[in-house]
Amino acid sequence: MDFALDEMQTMIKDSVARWAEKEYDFETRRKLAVGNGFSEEHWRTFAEMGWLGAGLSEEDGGLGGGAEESAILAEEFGKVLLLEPYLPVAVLATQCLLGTGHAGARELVQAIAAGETRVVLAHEEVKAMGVLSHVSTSAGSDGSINGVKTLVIGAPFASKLIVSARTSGEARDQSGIALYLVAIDAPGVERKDYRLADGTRASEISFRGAKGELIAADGFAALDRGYAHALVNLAAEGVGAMERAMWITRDYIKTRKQFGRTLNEFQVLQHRMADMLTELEMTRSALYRALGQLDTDPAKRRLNLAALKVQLGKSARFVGAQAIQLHGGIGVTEEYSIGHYFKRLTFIDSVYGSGAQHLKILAKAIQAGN
Amino acid sequence: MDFALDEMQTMIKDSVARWAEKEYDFETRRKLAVGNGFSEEHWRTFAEMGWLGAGLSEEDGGLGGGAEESAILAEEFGKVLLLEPYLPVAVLATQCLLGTGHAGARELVQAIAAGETRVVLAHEEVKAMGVLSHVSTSAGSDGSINGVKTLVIGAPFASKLIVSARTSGEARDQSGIALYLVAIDAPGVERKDYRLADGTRASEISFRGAKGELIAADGFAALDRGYAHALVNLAAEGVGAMERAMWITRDYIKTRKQFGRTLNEFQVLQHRMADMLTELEMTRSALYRALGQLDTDPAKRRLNLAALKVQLGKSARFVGAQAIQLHGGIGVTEEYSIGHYFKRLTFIDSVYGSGAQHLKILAKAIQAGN
Amino acid sequence: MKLQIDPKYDAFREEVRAWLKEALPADMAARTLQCYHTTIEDRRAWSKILAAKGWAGPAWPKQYGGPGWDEWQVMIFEEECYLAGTPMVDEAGFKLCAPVIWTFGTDEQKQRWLPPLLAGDQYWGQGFSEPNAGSDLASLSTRAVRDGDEYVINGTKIWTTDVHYADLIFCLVKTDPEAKQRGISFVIVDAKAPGVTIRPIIDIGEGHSLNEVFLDNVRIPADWLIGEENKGWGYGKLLLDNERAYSAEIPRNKRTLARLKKLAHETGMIEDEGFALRVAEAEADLSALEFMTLRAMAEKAGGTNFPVGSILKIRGSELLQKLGGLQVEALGPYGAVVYPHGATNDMPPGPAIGHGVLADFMYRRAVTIYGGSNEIQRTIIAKSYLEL
Amino acid sequence: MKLQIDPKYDAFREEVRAWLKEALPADMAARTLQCYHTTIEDRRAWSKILAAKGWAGPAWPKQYGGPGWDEWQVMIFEEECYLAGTPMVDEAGFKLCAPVIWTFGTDEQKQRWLPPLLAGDQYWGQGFSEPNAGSDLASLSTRAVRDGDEYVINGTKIWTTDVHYADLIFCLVKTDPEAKQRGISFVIVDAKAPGVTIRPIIDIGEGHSLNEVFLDNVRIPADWLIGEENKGWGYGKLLLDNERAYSAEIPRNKRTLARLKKLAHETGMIEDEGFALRVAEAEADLSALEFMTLRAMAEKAGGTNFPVGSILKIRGSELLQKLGGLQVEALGPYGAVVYPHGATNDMPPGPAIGHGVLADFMYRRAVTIYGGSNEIQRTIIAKSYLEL
Repeated sequence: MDFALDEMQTMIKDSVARWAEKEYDFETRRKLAVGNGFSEEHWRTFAEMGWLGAGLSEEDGGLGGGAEESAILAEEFGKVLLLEPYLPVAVLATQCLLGTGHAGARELVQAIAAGETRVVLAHEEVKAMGVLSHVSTSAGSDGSINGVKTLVIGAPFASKLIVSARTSGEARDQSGIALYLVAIDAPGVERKDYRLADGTRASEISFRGAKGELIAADGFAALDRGYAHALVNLAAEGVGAMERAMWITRDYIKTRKQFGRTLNEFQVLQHRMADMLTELEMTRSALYRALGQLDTDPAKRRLNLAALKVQLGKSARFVGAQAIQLHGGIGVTEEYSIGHYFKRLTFIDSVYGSGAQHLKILAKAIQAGN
Repeated sequence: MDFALDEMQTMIKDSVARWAEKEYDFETRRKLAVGNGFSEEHWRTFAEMGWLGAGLSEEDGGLGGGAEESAILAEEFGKVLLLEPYLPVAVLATQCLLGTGHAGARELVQAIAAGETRVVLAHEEVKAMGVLSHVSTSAGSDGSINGVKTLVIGAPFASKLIVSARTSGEARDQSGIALYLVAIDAPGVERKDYRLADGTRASEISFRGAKGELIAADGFAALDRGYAHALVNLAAEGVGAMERAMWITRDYIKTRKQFGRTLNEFQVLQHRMADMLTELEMTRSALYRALGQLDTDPAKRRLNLAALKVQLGKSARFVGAQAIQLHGGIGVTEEYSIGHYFKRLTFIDSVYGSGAQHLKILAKAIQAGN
Repeated sequence: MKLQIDPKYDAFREEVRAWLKEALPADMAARTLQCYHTTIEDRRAWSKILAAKGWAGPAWPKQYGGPGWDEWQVMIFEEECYLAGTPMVDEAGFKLCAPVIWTFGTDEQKQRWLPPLLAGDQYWGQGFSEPNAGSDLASLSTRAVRDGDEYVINGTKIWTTDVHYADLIFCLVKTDPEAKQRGISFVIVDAKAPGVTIRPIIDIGEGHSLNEVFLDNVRIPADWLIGEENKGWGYGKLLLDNERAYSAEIPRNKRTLARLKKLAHETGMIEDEGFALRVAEAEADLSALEFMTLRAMAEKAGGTNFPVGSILKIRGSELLQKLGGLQVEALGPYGAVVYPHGATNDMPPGPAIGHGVLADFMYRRAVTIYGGSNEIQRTIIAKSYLEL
Repeated sequence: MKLQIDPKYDAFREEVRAWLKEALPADMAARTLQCYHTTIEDRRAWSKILAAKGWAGPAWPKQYGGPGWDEWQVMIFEEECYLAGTPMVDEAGFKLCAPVIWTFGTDEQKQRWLPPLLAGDQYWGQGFSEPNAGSDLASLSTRAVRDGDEYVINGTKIWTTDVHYADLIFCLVKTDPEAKQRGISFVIVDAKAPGVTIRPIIDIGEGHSLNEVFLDNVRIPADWLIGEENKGWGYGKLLLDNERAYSAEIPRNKRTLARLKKLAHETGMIEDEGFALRVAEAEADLSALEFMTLRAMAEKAGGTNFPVGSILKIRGSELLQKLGGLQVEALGPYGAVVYPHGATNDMPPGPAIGHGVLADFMYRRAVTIYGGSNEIQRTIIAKSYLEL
């Protein structure tokens, strides 16, 4: 085993870090967050630098990397709380598309990697409760889609949607889920955009007889692949955000005085920070584990990812909350950075199936004898 | 409201404390614990002092007190980790007997209070998992009992058993549970005695066609009453044990040196002890609440008691574990007192339905709209 | 021992509840129960309703216009108000400043300030914390210097809740910079006076209740100092001690738990056993805390060093944060959605009852920090009672 | 990056597993899996079996009789041993003392001690801790004074595991009482020498593995001091650093989790969803910790100040305690029953697989204390890496 970055990985990491330092300081980001939450210029840079294809083979229009390269990128993005939908577009939708094996998918992936188009996956439904196979949106035999998708992150900036819709079976069956490519402005597609706590944008989207192009008749495996990649990248983002939040907090308590001493002299706060580092490193370990086994069989992968999400959620909540606590009052203000890390970290626990929901997946497996 | 002890209560508390200090120091108790776990002499004292009837009206052979007086006594007993089965005999069995309303019950209760006989309740079964109404032991129409009861605390020192046995219905129905009085040496009663971690003694008892005297045809309410009183007294014991463990630990860390300082100078240990006190007082509060509402309707009482047991279990485990941790190595030795507090406190979480099982009772009520 | 609340209070609770049902406008209650920060309009309107009923100062002595309730009645009143969804009133003025005025103020001061406060005509803000003091109030640096019939005040106050609505601000200031705690005085400042600048602090819930207040050569009449010069620390402390039984914010916790349950039933999350177990744990916590509050009320006069205020503060604030997190979780995919403060239409999708949940969850990160952080409370417990 | 263990190790794992299946007596495995302290008989018998196979010193260099495995093989071997239920071997001798001897000892010392250790003919005990030192090893007070060709040793060692079975004890002693850490030397003591008194310490699980050792004018030959005088602290530390990747006790945690699951299925407790969720949480913890151990192994040569040993120690020990508690809980009404050590018949009722659970649960309260308490580990993390 080898946990050191190779040359290409180091290059990716350094280039993102350099860009972020120059273009994505806290104030710039904050303006963007209360603005429209997206910069076309940033996205162009992502495309030009090859970052949108960091996790793709060269024939798919990428840099020839894989999940590890993408995760390295995501970790750096996590450090600056990136607002643009790298993860929804360049990971979730992209990997889902590749998972369909559809003839036109590769072309679309190449276009995404080149920054020419943005596609997001419209799959989440209100009643899903973390069950990936939950689809009550239906598709008729004529391919017309009816139903409501929620929390479609990045949709306000997308031109196309991948929509999961049921062609047969019960709401939580794994079979009978078809995937369609639907233009964002197609007739019968109604979008309600909103802002999320971490400054990113999402939409609730109603489909009323909307028509799309069928790209997978039985799409669960593709969804599963998309979410598997999304989860490891989310964890990488989380690791980046936790690490930065930890160091910001460390630096703060080394200067802030109370009762005539700097806060770092208080043993309780020293230990609290030791626990923050510990939580961060537990997640990093779980992340490496899941990354290394991303190509194992789906059942095993699901358990690995569940364990990762459980750890990620727990760590993110703890690190986020303690980062604020150790800052005191200033941590609760919108104008200071640390609260924004808290927001992102809280959201990280809840998205793509919460930590609690993933814990249930593990528990059920144990009950079944795993 | 008034949380101060009245004259009689103060008298009970002081007299038990005086007795314990004189007769129940740690070494004496330790010898008793590895001996037979019971002293007839102590029991005689309990009877003479009226303690076995502390929670009983005068007509029931008691001191004219109630649940509060019994709890005050239990708290003091908890401080010295009493081995003798005060709680199983003078509370659980006694209150269950009173709950039957059976003609002979009062007489028996008087005999118990006078120290003339000891009765324990044989109700727990392996598959009960904290469900009070679980009874798979059966009673035939001729009153012959078949089944196995487990963890019958105090049975090795009892002359009579109250046995719950099902006359109709399914294993967890509340109706169809009859109560019988069975002599400990009756034919068909086979006892296997053992020692528990806290030095107390219990038995697993098999009934093979044993015959008993029917004292309640529908005995669930009596069981419920017995366990309600047992739980508050258990909590009182726990409060006593936690309080003593806390002060022992406090005194220890004020003298023990490490790295040139006494342990109490370390902020982390100061805060740990603050948390120990907090947990203790949370349980004391929950105890007072449950005590004050012991005579409310059974459904409401059950929720109060469930909340109490949840808090008690959590507190007991935390205080016990931290008391050892703050002692370091010596805390893990049999010859030092603190480990024995840990044992008792661990057992307190598990007995009469564990904290986790009681939490489930609360959760189900919330799901049902409470 | 008497471990039950006297049943005579049941009738009082019924009376309060019935009155609230009638007097509290439904739209006002709905807004409060969404749990955004209370708007000034709701606050003003509700204050007037309370004043008209004579219940504006529930804990005030009768002679100053209070209803003459005992502390159990005050507690019941507050609990019912919270559950019904009454807007927050001017807590700083009613609970903190007024008692200082009636206990230590002159008759003239009482006359000047108590009636308009009670009538809902004047609003108060509190200025204790400072940017470099945090939980360490003894190191205040705002100065008040006597100059003839006036004091001249210079300094900065921070975390001053709702001071942007305030007519008057009561502050702790240094009058003797050499002494530490003993050099502090309790003064009233006109919020509109020259030299007072208020800078809003937007919290991470995107709400505005906190402010920074800059005092630049602000002049107050000398008799706007309450009680004796240099004794303000003791006044503040005494009153905070009186309040210690309420540190767990039981009424707010109860309301939050009630809404959590409602929400979780509405979204179906309550059917998740793991989730229900965590709600149950919070409920068990609350029930113990509630009784600890009753113990603290009953033992108030006892004068022990038992640190019940610190325990209540720690556990009450932690519980509030836990309940907030559970609410966010109960919202499922709507948990991270930003519902703008004060907006009434064109809201993002999601159950209306949950619109203020996220903002509140964010804002309440402060509860384990303010009023002496939970770390400081633990030190108090360890030092004062455990003598460590 | 290469985030998978090389598949070539799969074959090795199979080989080990197949051998264990054949070589490990079933009754011995059953006793171990009950998780009482290992008996000396099982320990001796198993040591001989290992020695005959040439696998007694898995991590030993080939030149000293080791099998020549790399560290991944060592880890796999240990994991399989734990899962199969092999008795504990002489860990102090094999893992701690032997490396000091082969790294710093003379050829004569190596000849004297390594072969009999490897052959299972001599047992070792470890004497680091002292009654007044606890986690603060720098303040040792056991003295060794040179007297001609000998050292004379006086002092008390405590928490010396299994020293009542030992032929030899290796100790850290003060040779220069003025210097602090630098005045410490690493010496070997004959456990049967005059002046050595061993007092058993019974742990709260009622087991006997710990002892107190009194050294009263005990004489050792001068060449029973390993390496240089006054350098023993560095030797000890170096070896503990080498071991840091294993601080989470993954093999033991894995075995414990496996038994927990088996037990919970046997008693039916696993059907309780709340219980299953807690087991799942422990499993998630373990899987992260396992990978952190792999990171630590791979990064061993890196020489950073990243405190992975402390993190692994903290979380591994907490996990072991958590799993112990869950096992007790899984036993239901049998969780508090005392099953005497070493008894074989007339046991109290309850599943046989759970007989050692309570004793182990009790004894393992020590894991968050020994080897530098978890509090000390947190301070190390804070100071060394976070520079607080």
